[in-house]
Amino acid sequence: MYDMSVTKIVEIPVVTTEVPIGPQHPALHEPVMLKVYADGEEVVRVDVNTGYNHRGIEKLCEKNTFYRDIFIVSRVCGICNAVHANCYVRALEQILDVTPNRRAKFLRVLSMELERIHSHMLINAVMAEIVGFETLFMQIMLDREKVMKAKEILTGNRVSADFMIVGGVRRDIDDVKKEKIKEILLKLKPRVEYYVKVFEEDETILKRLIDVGKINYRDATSHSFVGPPARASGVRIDSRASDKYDAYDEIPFNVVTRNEGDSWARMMVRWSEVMESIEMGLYILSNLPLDGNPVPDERRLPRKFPPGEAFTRVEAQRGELTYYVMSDGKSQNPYRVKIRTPSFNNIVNSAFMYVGYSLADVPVILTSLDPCISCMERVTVIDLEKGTRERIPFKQLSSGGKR
Amino acid sequence: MDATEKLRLVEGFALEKGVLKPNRKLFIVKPEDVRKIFESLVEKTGYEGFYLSTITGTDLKDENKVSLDYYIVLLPEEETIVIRTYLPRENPVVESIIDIVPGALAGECETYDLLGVLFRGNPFLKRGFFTPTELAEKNVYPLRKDSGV
Amino acid sequence: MKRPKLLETVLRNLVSKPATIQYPREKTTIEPDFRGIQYADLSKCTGCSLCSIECPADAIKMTPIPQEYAVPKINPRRLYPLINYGKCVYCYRCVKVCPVNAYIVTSKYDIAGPTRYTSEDLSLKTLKEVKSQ
Amino acid sequence: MSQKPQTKKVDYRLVKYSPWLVHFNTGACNGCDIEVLAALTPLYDPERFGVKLSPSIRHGDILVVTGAVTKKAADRLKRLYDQMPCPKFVLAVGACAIDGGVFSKSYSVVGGVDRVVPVSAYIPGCPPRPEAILDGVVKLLEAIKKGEVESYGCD
Repeated sequence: MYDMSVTKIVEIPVVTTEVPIGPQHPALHEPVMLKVYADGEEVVRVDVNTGYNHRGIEKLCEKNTFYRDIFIVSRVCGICNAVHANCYVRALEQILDVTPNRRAKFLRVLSMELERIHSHMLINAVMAEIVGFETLFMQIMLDREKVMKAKEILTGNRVSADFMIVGGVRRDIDDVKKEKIKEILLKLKPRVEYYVKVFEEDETILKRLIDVGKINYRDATSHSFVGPPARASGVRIDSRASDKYDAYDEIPFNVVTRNEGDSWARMMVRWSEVMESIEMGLYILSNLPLDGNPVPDERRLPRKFPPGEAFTRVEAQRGELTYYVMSDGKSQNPYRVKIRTPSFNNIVNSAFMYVGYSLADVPVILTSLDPCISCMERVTVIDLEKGTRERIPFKQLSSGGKR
Repeated sequence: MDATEKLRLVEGFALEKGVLKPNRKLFIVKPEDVRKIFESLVEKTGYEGFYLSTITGTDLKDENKVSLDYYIVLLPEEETIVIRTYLPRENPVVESIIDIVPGALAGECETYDLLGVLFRGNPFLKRGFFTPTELAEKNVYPLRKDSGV
Repeated sequence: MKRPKLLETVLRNLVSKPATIQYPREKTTIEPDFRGIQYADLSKCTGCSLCSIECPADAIKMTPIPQEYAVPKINPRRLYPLINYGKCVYCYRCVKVCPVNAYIVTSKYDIAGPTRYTSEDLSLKTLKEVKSQ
Repeated sequence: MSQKPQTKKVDYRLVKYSPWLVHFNTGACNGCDIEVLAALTPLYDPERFGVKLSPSIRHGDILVVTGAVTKKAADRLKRLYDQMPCPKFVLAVGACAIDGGVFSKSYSVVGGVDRVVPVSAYIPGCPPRPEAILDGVVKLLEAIKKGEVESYGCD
């Protein structure tokens, strides 16, 4: 047996076991590789190895025209494609000084909220699968198909919405479609209430999630956590409430926060947000303004972009998503597009969270952060390995800097 | 400490002020002041008072400069401010803030690998982890305008 | 904690019809305006190649129309957009930017197969074939 | 090669009744991944055809590849393909896996899957509907039954 005190030091004890998880792994549908170093069952260090999904999107955006980029940035991430497109399109609108009409703004919010519902349901289903509750996974996925149907009615495709365009949206909805979406949302509501009850009461879930992967307020802000992981730790950040972009200034909603800071709280924040989103969707459908055509003619969009820059934020499902777009006024292509996705902050900076929990908790903690590798990896390096050789950073990082 | 005080604190370092669309306050500072700003922010407001949203580097080839933007969100008001600094294009070096703000890890690593801005004091910087190996071996930074990729 | 009402659930599931769609035998209902494959109506197309320029995936190649087809006068260069459905991302940018609304949209999606599928047949069918000499 | 040449007919009969899928993401945007996942859920239920998601590449018969093949993932894909038992078939799902889609011009993307491994069937779409994925699987199974597709790299 080894000396137990060894684990207290940052340096990896010789007896640790290295357990690689991924990149091809049945539980993770995305190519990420976690190198977990365990001392017995206890995790002493985690390296997040990525790079399998880097597609060089920022450079690709510089090489394509402003309008072609709308469809390229939609494909940064399939799950949050509407918010990506919305954020980029709003940056272009800031540069061009174009404002869409109110109906277009409401429809944009509707498409983004539908996306939030399906994304949160997906990650909750995956969480159910990971804790070993396969039936719940199948149930949630079955109900999620309803949302996908609503998305299909609204945008014309189940996943890739391609719904945003400069100055409005790309297709309008009529009364028949409105009623159909409303019906779906009303059907969904009791199901979500049921799942909330399951997550609140089921012993399997409570035992696996409560007190696992705790982060406190201070760590959440110093490590730049955004979205549900931050809100579950009591940090009230929500760009929908602070930036009030699109129609969020007119649609009533609450920012959900919890104070527990563990994996369970993160999942519950997501469920509460699903409920909020359903309410918002119903509000939008019954209060849809009638101020003209929300669909601009794509043949008559401005061709010339003045020089300028814009920095837009949007509350994606996983947190704050930011775009920085710069136009030099000379060419048809943007000079610089910088994308910072929420998973980038949440996953890259998360390595400190796993330490001290058992090996079986690693997938739970990772899932509770809602990893979106394709988002994160358009431009990412994470390398904690080098640091440990120099014996500095891990503890230092986790303690929140020098103090 | 309310938002106006925090803003005044950052303003003390500013050479120039501006506005980035939509309504983000922009402060242009000297490269050596970036670290001081974060030090004083942490000292005055604590980690609870702000978070670093992102770091953006832009290669300004015509002006022979690299601009580096730090986007900070002040809490609890959630106001985004921008701290911008200009570095020489040949040898862009700036002090790392990773030991004060751990959340800078992601942004600094990314900016180094793609644009070649060196953050002095960051032990995690590494080439070729994320860019394809052959680019890293040729010492090409993909986001440079003359990288030719 | 209250015990879940198991019996009720079991009975309900016994009488309700199964959730599964018997897909290949029984077609699912899809929206009529689902973004399926699209192709150019060559009686309207002017061969301006705007769709090919705007396509984000570069899936559209302007291709000469074969000699045995009669081409309307509006298309002097005898070019038509050949869409590679393998590469197409179905964003309908081409449909929306076309100055003469030449695109025909469908909701067809089941085009999987061992080879790549293009719009060649569909587009050329919109033209009359002239008996070649 | 040291491997003994196998008779193809016997192999194909083994596969055609219950093929096991292995899903590999070579750099997709998640869009195709969630549709592959959705295709395996109760609403579509591919187990009716004996199709099952296999836990390991060593048990798989059909490799389902989603996403533009990045330079880093290309090596992994080749390695996974070599590890699969014979006979093996590859399904390319989505525009990115077939031809690179919108990413085909990027500096870190190789292009379609067929630049790295031979592909038996293509499923176009961005992302393809779950029905389209099932349709592709069923068409591939029929082609295997008729002996129209060949398993590469097994001689």
